[in-house]
Amino acid sequence: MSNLEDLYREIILDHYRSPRNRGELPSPPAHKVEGFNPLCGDEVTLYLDVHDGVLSDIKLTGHGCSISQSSSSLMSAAVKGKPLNDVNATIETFKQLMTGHESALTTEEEADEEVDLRTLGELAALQGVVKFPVRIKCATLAWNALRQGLDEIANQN
Amino acid sequence: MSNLEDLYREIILDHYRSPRNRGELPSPPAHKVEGFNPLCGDEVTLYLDVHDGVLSDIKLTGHGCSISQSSSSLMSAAVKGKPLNDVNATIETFKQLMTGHESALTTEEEADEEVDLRTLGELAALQGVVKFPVRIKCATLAWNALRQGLDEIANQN
Amino acid sequence: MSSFNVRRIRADIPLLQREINGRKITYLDSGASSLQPHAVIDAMSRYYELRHANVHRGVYQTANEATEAYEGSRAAVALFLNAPGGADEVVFTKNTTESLNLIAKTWGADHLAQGDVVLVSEMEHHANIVPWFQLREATGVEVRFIPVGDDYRLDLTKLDELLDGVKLLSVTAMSNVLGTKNPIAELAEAAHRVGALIAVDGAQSIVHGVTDVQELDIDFLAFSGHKMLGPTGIGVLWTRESVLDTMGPFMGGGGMIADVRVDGFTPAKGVARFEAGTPPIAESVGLRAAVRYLTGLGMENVADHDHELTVDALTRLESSFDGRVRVIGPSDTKDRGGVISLDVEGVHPHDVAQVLDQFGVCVRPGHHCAKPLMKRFGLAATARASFGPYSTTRDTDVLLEALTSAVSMFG
Amino acid sequence: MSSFNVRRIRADIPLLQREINGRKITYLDSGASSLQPHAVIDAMSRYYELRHANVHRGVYQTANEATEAYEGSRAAVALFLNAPGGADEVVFTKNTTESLNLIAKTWGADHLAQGDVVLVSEMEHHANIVPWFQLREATGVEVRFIPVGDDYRLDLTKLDELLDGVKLLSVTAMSNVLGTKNPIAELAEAAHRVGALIAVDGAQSIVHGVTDVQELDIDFLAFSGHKMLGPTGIGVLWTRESVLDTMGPFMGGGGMIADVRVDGFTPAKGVARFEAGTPPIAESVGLRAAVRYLTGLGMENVADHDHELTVDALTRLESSFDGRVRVIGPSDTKDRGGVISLDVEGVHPHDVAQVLDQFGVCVRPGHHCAKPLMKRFGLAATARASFGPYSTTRDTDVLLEALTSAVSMFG
Ligand SMILES: Cc1ncc(COP(=O)(O)O)c(C=O)c1O
Ligand SMILES: Cc1ncc(COP(=O)(O)O)c(C=O)c1O
Repeated sequence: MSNLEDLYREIILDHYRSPRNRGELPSPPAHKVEGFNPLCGDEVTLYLDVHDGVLSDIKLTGHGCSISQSSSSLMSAAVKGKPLNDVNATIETFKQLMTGHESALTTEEEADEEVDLRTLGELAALQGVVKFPVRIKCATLAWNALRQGLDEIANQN
Repeated sequence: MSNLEDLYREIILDHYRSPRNRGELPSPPAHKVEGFNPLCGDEVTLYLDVHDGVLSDIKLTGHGCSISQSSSSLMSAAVKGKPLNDVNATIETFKQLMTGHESALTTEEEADEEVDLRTLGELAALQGVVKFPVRIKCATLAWNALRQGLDEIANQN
Repeated sequence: MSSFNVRRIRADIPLLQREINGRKITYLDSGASSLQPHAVIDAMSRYYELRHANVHRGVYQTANEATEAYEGSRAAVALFLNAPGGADEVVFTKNTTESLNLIAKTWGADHLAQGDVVLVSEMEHHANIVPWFQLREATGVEVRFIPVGDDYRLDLTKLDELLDGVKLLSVTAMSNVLGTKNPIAELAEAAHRVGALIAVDGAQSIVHGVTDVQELDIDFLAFSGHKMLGPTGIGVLWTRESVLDTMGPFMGGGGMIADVRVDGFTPAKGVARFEAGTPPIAESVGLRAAVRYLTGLGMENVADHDHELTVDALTRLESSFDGRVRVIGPSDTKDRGGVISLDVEGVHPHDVAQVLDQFGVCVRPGHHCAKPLMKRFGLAATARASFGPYSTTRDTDVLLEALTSAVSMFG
Repeated sequence: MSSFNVRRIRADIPLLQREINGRKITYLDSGASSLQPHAVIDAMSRYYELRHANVHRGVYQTANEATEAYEGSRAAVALFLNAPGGADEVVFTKNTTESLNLIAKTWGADHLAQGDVVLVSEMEHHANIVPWFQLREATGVEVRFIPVGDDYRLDLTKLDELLDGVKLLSVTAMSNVLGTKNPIAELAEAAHRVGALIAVDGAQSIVHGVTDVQELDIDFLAFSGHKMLGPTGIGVLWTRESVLDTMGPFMGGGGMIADVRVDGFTPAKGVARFEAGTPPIAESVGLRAAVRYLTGLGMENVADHDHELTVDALTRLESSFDGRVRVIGPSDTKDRGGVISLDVEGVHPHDVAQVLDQFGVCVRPGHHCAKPLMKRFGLAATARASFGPYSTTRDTDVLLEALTSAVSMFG
């Protein structure tokens, strides 16, 4: 049962049961962006406040499995109040953590790139997801929405 | 090579090389009917003269393999000048000869019904075709056209 | 149940011998796709090894054998369905979905126009909804839904009203989410009374009981090989011959034509008209082997077995978990098949399925391609366990054990 | 030709061990369908035995494995074609015919209107003619034909005129009747010059040489598994991603939607949009094994081998039979593949094939689903011999021996 415990680490169950930064922000001024996984119906809505190059506030609503919900909660905790550069770096690092497997689908031979887990903090708890390929989409749902939201904000300016 | 000689009996090759009743009849009054095998492109056109319940004349044109061409030639020789009752009986007997195999496709268990070959005369030479299922369509092409033509004539009256 | 012996069936299915996470597999996802017995797998291998060739246009021996194999499969399917017109009514497609699309895109496009109504139900699989929506976009037909009641069955109280203007009733014989079996013969009669035709989605029902198209008096039946112990890559559309003759061609290409000239083409007659290109030949051989296998078991026996498993599982699910595990489907087991959708309080279906996997239990989480139905019951997803002819109460034992673990893990 | 060893290839193909009418089979019908090596057959059996499940929506282990197998096949095909966008450009269909219909019925229906021209050639298979005729009926597009010259090659002298108004050029890379290989890269350039897209029917070419969609600079490519040592029941449509994104959905059903409500649906993004229902999963595994097998042989080696066989056969056919056996196809062996259509004086192709069968020789008589081409040359049918990677000059020996018998029998 070790794989399963690796997936459902205590920290993940904790974020699932008590999600952080849950709620809405008035929009506008906050930027609202939605993520949706058609295969399983998981949904997440993000509200992003960006001021002076800083993601000053983030709130989210949505429903879905423990992985998608805890990942969005963990994400919000990791990026809230951070400069956009750091946020972008975190998104990239997280995606790299998750794509070890996805790219294996494309070219079997390609070696997994190593991700420096120390930079991830609590997010590293999601590492176990990589062993469950179908759940990667759950874990990345909120992150893709965040990426999209930040891009939309950048394009507005 | 016995199967092949069974298929290409001398009488068949003879009718292929020297087809009987080849040509056209003025239509009207003759009834014209076409047969076509889309799978192999074989074609036959029949011209039928029916008077007082007798198939008084038949002519045919067309092109195709030795089986379809000899079968139409043999058919014309067998039915020309015959009362329609006899013609119908010959069509039925011939079809029975040919369907031994076709019906096996539908219900594997069904036993072949025996056909009295003596009533067929020269037509019995086509018996070897049954062992070559794909060629049955060649052999029956002209016969189906004849059946259709006689039905059309009957419906006109 | 003389010929029905689950132990023997299980021994026939190689995948059931597999271990997952250290436990023998507990396969409860037959609603998504069934497992295949050796007889089916080996029939296809033997076909490739001994007699593969393209069909219909060859005269050499293996081409004949391949053609006979393919057409023989058609005849076997016709017999299995008791098709009145025999093999001439059986069209091979890729899957149920293509079969239903074929109805919409040929018969539907030819016979329906703005103002005509296609009546489906709220419990349909997307395969029996989206093609009609596409037809609506193309022609302006109305797509109307028979509601599903709180008892998880079709609400037919207003059927007469619902049938007003209907030209086609297209409905599933058994829900892939609820397990509900619909009264097809009764619906066929009602449809015919107003001059409508009836199409039946038999994807689930085909392997859960006897399907006799004459007894049901239906006009179309769609199903897939892979849900009835057969292979992927093949489906069936059965159509009453008198209806089939009124349908225009579907895909264009080889095999479906009588003639092609530079200025146009003439479609072929009969089922060939709907089978453009090289058909699923090996798959038809596998499907025939599956039909033979199921016929050997006896579809009445298969249905009885399914019923016993369902009654047992529903009873045990109800008496366990203190109400934390809710069954989304009829509790009345009459006209109800072995598809059991679960809603576990506080545990998302994906997580249920994930925990169950650790016990080697295969169930499917999701909307099961029935989003309108999900919405009707305010659910985003369920975790669905579904039985096949090879399932046993032992499978239910493991399911319950694993569910207990899931409930406590997220408790 | 280090890795190319015909003896070894032949040993891999179970059907080549078969006897027909007392003689080892001489399979010369690869143009209709190829034979499968053990590696392909066994890959599918192993799939069913070990990891079959429905794809995409499961979380349990075998569902993951099946999904990875299916998506892995997509990636393998993309690599085989050197697809610039990788697996996201590979749609699995039922066969070449469905792939070409998909282009016509989605891209064609969305982008073409009355007055637009689809340019095909006179040597096309019906699969690349009828879908365009169907589109013509639906939208009024013009279907124009590139003529074929007396040298059995496309007559491109008036290409500029022919391209006037053309929005899509859809052409075969290799004729299944003549063996002619068309200058696809040149045609692609010409099409793009006038702002048209180019679709390529690769049904024959895919197994006769290297196919690099980037080097050819084409927009669509269609082919079938069963003609490239793979299984029946699967085909491929490769489409440039930027084009694919502009194409509406095809069949409606599960898997191809993002959302379904009672009032409408939203199609999914990417290749999923074109794959409604349960896809050919086992078949994709077989196709991947075929791709791996062919890659192991090296497609350049396969092409060289085919060329040698063709040169040898054409030379020997010409010097035998005193002109009674005519080859319908280019005598110039540059850009010419191993498909050899024969017209035997005084002997109908059906009879030729029948006599050859007695020698265990498998050739195909008929119009080969290319009636406009047949008409162009005033023929109703030919007897066609076609090579595969496993063919040898010994096959040609037996072909000539059997032809001699046919000629004398009807002489
Ligand atoms: C050139 C060409 N195009 C298309 C096809 C159709 O392929 P399929 O029957 O696999 O759809 C064939 C095969 O006969 C072919 O040779
Ligand atoms: C009721 C029902 N209809 C249609 C389908 C679609 O079947 P397929 O995916 O084989 O086309 C399914 C299978 O998921 C089903 O359960």
